[in-house]
Amino acid sequence: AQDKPQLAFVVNAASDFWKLAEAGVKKAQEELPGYELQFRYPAQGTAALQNALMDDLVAAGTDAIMISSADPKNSIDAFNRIAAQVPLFTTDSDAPASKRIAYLGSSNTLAGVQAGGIAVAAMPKGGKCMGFVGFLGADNAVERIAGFRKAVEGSGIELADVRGDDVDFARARSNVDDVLAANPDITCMVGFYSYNPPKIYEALQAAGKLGAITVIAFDEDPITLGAVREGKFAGTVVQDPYQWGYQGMHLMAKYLEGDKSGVPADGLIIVPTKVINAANVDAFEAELKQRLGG
Amino acid sequence: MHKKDLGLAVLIIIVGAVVYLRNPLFLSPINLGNTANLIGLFGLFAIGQGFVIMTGGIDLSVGSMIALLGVIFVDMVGKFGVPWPVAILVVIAIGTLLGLAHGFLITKLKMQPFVVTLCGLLIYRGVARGYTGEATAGFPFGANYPGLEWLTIGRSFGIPHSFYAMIFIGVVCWLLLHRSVFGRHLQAVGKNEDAARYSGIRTGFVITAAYVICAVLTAVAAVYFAMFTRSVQPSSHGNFYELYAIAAAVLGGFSLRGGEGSIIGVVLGVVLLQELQNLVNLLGIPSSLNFAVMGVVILFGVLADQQFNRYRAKRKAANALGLLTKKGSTRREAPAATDEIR
Amino acid sequence: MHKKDLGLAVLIIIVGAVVYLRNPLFLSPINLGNTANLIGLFGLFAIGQGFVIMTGGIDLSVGSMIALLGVIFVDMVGKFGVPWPVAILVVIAIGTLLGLAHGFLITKLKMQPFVVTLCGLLIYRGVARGYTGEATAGFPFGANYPGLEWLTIGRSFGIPHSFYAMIFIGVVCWLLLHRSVFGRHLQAVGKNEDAARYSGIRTGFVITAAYVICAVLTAVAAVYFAMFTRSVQPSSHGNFYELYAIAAAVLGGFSLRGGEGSIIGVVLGVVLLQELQNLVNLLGIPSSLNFAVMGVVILFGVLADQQFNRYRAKRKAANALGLLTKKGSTRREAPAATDEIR
Amino acid sequence: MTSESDRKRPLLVLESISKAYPGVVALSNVSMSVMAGEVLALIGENGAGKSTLMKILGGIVQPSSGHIIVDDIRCDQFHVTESQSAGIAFVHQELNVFDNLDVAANMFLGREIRSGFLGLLDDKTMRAAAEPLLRRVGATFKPDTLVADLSLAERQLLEIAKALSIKARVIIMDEPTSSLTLSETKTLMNVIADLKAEGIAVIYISHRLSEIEECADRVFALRDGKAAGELSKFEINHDAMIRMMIGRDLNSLYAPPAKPAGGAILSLTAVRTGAKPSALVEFDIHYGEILGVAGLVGAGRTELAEAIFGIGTILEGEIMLAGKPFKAASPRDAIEAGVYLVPEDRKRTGLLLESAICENICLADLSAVSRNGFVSQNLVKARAEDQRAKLGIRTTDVMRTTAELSGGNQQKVVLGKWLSMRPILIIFDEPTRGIDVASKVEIYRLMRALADAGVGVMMISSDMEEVIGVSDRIVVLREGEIAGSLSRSEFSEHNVLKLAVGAD
Ligand SMILES: Nc1ncnc2c1ncn2[C@@H]1O[C@H](COP(=O)(O)OP(=O)(O)OP(=O)(O)O)[C@@H](O)[C@H]1O
Ligand SMILES: Nc1ncnc2c1ncn2[C@@H]1O[C@H](COP(=O)(O)OP(=O)(O)OP(=O)(O)O)[C@@H](O)[C@H]1O
Ligand SMILES: [Mg+2]
Ligand SMILES: [Mg+2]
Repeated sequence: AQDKPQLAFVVNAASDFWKLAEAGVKKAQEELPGYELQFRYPAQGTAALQNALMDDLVAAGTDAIMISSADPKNSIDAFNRIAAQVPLFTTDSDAPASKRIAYLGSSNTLAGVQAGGIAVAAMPKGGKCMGFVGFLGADNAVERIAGFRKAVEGSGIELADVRGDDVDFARARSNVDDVLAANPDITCMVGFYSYNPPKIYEALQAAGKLGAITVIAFDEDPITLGAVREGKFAGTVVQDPYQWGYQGMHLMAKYLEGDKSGVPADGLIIVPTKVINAANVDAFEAELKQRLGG
Repeated sequence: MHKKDLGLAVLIIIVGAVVYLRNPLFLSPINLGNTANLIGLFGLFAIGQGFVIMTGGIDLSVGSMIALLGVIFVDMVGKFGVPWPVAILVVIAIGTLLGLAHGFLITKLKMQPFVVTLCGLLIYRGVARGYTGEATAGFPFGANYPGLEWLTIGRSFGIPHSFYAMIFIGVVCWLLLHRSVFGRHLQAVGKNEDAARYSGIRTGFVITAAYVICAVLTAVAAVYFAMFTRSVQPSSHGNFYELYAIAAAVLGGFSLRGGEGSIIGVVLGVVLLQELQNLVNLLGIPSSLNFAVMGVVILFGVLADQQFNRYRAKRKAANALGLLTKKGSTRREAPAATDEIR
Repeated sequence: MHKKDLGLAVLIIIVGAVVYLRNPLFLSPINLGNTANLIGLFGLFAIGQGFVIMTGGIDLSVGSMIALLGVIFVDMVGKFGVPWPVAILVVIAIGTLLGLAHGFLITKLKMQPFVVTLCGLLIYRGVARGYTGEATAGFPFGANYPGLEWLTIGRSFGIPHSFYAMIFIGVVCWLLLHRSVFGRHLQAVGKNEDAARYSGIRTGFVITAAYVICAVLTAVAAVYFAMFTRSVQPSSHGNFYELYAIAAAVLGGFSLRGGEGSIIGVVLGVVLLQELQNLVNLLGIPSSLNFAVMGVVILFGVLADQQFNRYRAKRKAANALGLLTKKGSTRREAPAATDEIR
Repeated sequence: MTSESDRKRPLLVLESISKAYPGVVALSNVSMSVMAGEVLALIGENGAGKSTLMKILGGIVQPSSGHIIVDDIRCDQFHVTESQSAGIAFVHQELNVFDNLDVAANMFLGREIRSGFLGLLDDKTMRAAAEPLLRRVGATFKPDTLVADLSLAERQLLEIAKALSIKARVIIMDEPTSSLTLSETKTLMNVIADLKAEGIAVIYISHRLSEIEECADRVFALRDGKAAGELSKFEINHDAMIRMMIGRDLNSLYAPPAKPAGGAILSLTAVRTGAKPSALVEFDIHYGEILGVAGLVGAGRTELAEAIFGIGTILEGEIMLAGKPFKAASPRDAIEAGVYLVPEDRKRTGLLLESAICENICLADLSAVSRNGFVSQNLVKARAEDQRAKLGIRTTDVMRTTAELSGGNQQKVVLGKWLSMRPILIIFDEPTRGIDVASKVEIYRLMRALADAGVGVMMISSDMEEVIGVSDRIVVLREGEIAGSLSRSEFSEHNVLKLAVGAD
């Protein structure tokens, strides 16, 4: 099994979000029979474990790696160490200062701006928002929050605070409960990680406040999409991880074959994020189903 | 109520009063209801952990078991359409089997509880992650299970049913641990297993039963948790919960050496931990300081309680001396009689 | 080398052989170097944990301490330009203070080690997260500290310096624990604190010293970890490491009741855990099964080792009887006398 | 043998029992029978196998070969449950009580009384049932006392009361009086007589031969794990028993001092201890004498000894050691000053049971067996071998775990720890608890040699024979106070008891 070139896609943590990327990788595998494609979750979502995982992959003979790092800014040396041995690409979050070949993914800041756009459209009279996120310090959270803040500036909308939950669903839910109990003046909520909007949905449902509070979501959890369809959520901003997996694998394969045309000069391949609202949610969901099923 | 429990109750009330003064919404029915729900959820498996700690053992697999059983439950009900009462029975049956396995490895094959349940921690979560392929197990959007929802996340008189469940199970467990023959045997086994065996107690059975009780209560908690979060992410669901349960038990007066502790104590321990969680959100303390606040309050709370008890013992000894000698010229202070050796 | 250690070494070799047969790259210099580095990093603080467990205590604060001291170290060197040798000394000094605080609370204020270090776990990480505001502490881009890097992540003869550091500290700790007067006192305190005190051992001092040793080694490990990851994310850096350390110690023959264990054992425990981690990646086992594989190997490894020892004790008793009675008509088998009670 | 034993069939028969531990054969081919209503005394040196034989009868230890016959029925398996249903009750040598439970709960453990619809514990009834049993053995504590608050002797009484609470046909008492004083022992003798009258058999193990002379109907001796003979009621006397146990005669138990006592080595003036603040204590120990300390259970002897040794506090008063003021804040201080304590509870405070014998012997003086801070295993072993030879500790190897030793040999390890050092004053708290006659003689000789060499010797003992035989002077404690002091010419059981009880 060692004779085919091996390509690996390493993600930052286990989550449904990556199921789509995995589907993309699977699709690419069908089209790249001469390669062995791997999709790897680290045991835990820490940069240290990811970097150790990459070391092991290189030791085990992997020929090219695409990584979604939990902490790209500070993994530059590890990236350079890997990049010295095999071609390395980043996805999801970038480390432009490293010797990675290219970044393939979306811009979290832009996604945050799009989310802010949803808020401004939904609350013309302004409002007071509370954000919910897994890791407050993670790059994607920081960028999304900054983007959101930038977009709502001057619109009378304020993001009062963001509560972290360390990806503990029970805490994610009770954070929303507590905010509902402690801050009656909140008129809007933003769920920055994929599981946050469903928790917001459930908490609002339990409190009987569905629809009374404007909710802006990220990602494509089924509950989120359902709520958007029902009009209970103002909208959600989705990335396109399927393309990251699919395009990423083709990119790496081509690169190994010597075709470097896929890599732009600035090294950035941006797959745009989309705003999903009641108007386009059905089409989007159909596409999702088809990708995951196939 | 033991004196130890009383100290903890006082601590809970003091912390509550401070929070209330800073944000009166602390005592609002909504907030109390939410907190009661969490107390119910965590209380369920913390009580179970208490039984295991009573034997001088430990169950580190609790959090992983909640993840595994949660995944199984959600998939059975949400994906395969198994009627929910059947699904609950299946989950409890699996819990029983896991508890039996723990007990068997510990009592028959003489493995250390720490090792056995550490392997459980690793294996159960691993199986859950492998089974779902890292995907989140959730109910389809809009799916409705009125009976199940009434039972798990419903409320009566504003109080969540999870809290009722915990109270009911707490009372049963209190009778079991403090008033039944089995409970007495459990306490004896925890203090001195050899001596208990010499007294004709079936120590193997008693220890195994403790692990089964723990696993069954954990299974029940797993159902409640799954319904609370409505989706189970196998890699993070229930992470660290074993530490929670152990902390609640230890705060509540259980000794990790076995043989000591009370059900009321562990429930109060859970109440304190949840109060501290709640406080952070209510007072708008940055989430990053969540744990620091918890740690500081626990540290000083336990310390104050202990120092107060020592002081009281000292006073008592001094009084005894004063009364008896009628001289009042004690050169050195009488030492505390009830000092625990670490 | 004790017999217990031997069993573990055999397990490590068997697992290694199986992995090698399936993927010969397991023994490639690169892979061995990487694994040796991780063994060095984890070994450092696992050895420290061993000292604490020897007293019958536990230190749950290790992982959080690695995060806090890591943040402090990186900030001092990367942000405030403190010369790195000074920064290392400061970090070690802080470690010493924290260890002293643990020891003080446990021996003088008679708090349970579990409670004290649980609060440490909560507080240290909380402080680290609060101090950085959840941001990751890292070195500026392109910053270079040749001396520090040579010391921490450099290699000589293909072997990472972290591994040398662990070996060096391991040897010192081995002498300390197994050959010095202090080590004997430590073991005595762990076995029976009262009897140790009645023999004139300063139990308070000995226990405090164990917590200080643990904290200092953890501080050293924190520096190595910070340099390995080159950045410290306060909310996740070092998470669960205390469990790692405790597991390594328990696998290596330490008893959580105190008084038992060897340095060689805990190092072998670390080697096994890292080998299992490495195996999952090398054999391309889905990472989701990572933990499950680890759990299963540990479970069966420990089980096999134990059953083998029991069998040997049985044989020995039977032999003793056979030799002396010269009748050979033993109707029943002699049970194993060395069975550990749980 | 006699026509009587033909008429009565034995309740219990042990048939060629052997027991091997890894490396040790504790019993080989021992056969023994027990009749209803007899008091069978089991004697033997430390490590002879008495407790092991009884543990087999109690179902706690499984024999390597041999079997047990109950009422003519041979039992293939004999575990605790079988033993209990055969009507065997057991007072263990190493006490097995539960600190975390109260007295009544301990007594009825495994046979709890239940009541009510749910079958819950009926603590009230159990406590009521415990009360008369406690009175019967002469205990003064209440059934609802937590066992953690009981002294060693009180725990021993509890164990006996517990055995009585079982409707037993055979009661095994493994050294039940090892920490009891004369008055409790007397009570126990009466209890045994009652049991006998009820037709209950008692297997009685003791190293106090006078007790055996008083109560036994038959004596069965073990030596080195083998049966060493029997004595019938009329043959029982000290010398015969000693001969059977050790295979030779033993002369002169007690040696007189070499020279008359000198000045005070330790003197307590107006001392009050934290444990008994109301009591004022004053006494001296002189050079060259053995000071015996007598008193009833709970008189505060142990507490006084511990206060001198730096455990617990001295509230006021002055202690002089060899002419200099002496104050120990911890045992370490005391040990550095040359004051040693052989504690009464070896399991709790005397030994590291899980450690090797040599570790225990060297524990208090590791610097003497180390070079540059590193312990030399050779020196450790040499020192332990030395003590083993001096004290006759019965073991194949000083590297063996201390827990594997018989009770008496464990006690010798504790003695060895202190005797290997340089004492100025040694306090022996029940030094011969569980020690066989031959070794007792050895220990008395050692104490005498210490005293003659100018070491202060204080001996707390509940064994009246020992107190009177060994001491050169006796002080008696009553409720923490010195009730009086007796010189050699005034020694008598009567005088000691009179002071201890406070009766005129
Ligand atoms: N668990 C064990 N492992 C190994 N050897 C043991 C064990 N228990 C007892 N022995 C050995 O068996 C022998 C008999 O011990 P036992 O306790 O029966 O003596 P005993 O006659 O009761 O002595 P004592 O009068 O001192 O109580 C001793 O040599 C002892 O060392
Ligand atoms: N841990 C304890 N807690 C409470 N009371 C205790 C404790 N230990 C002993 N006592 C009590 O203190 C008193 C004195 O006990 P001490 O052991 O000094 O007596 P003693 O004269 O040595 O008698 P003994 O023969 O029992 O050793 C007793 O009444 C005993 O019940
Ligand atoms: Mg014995
Ligand atoms: Mg005493």
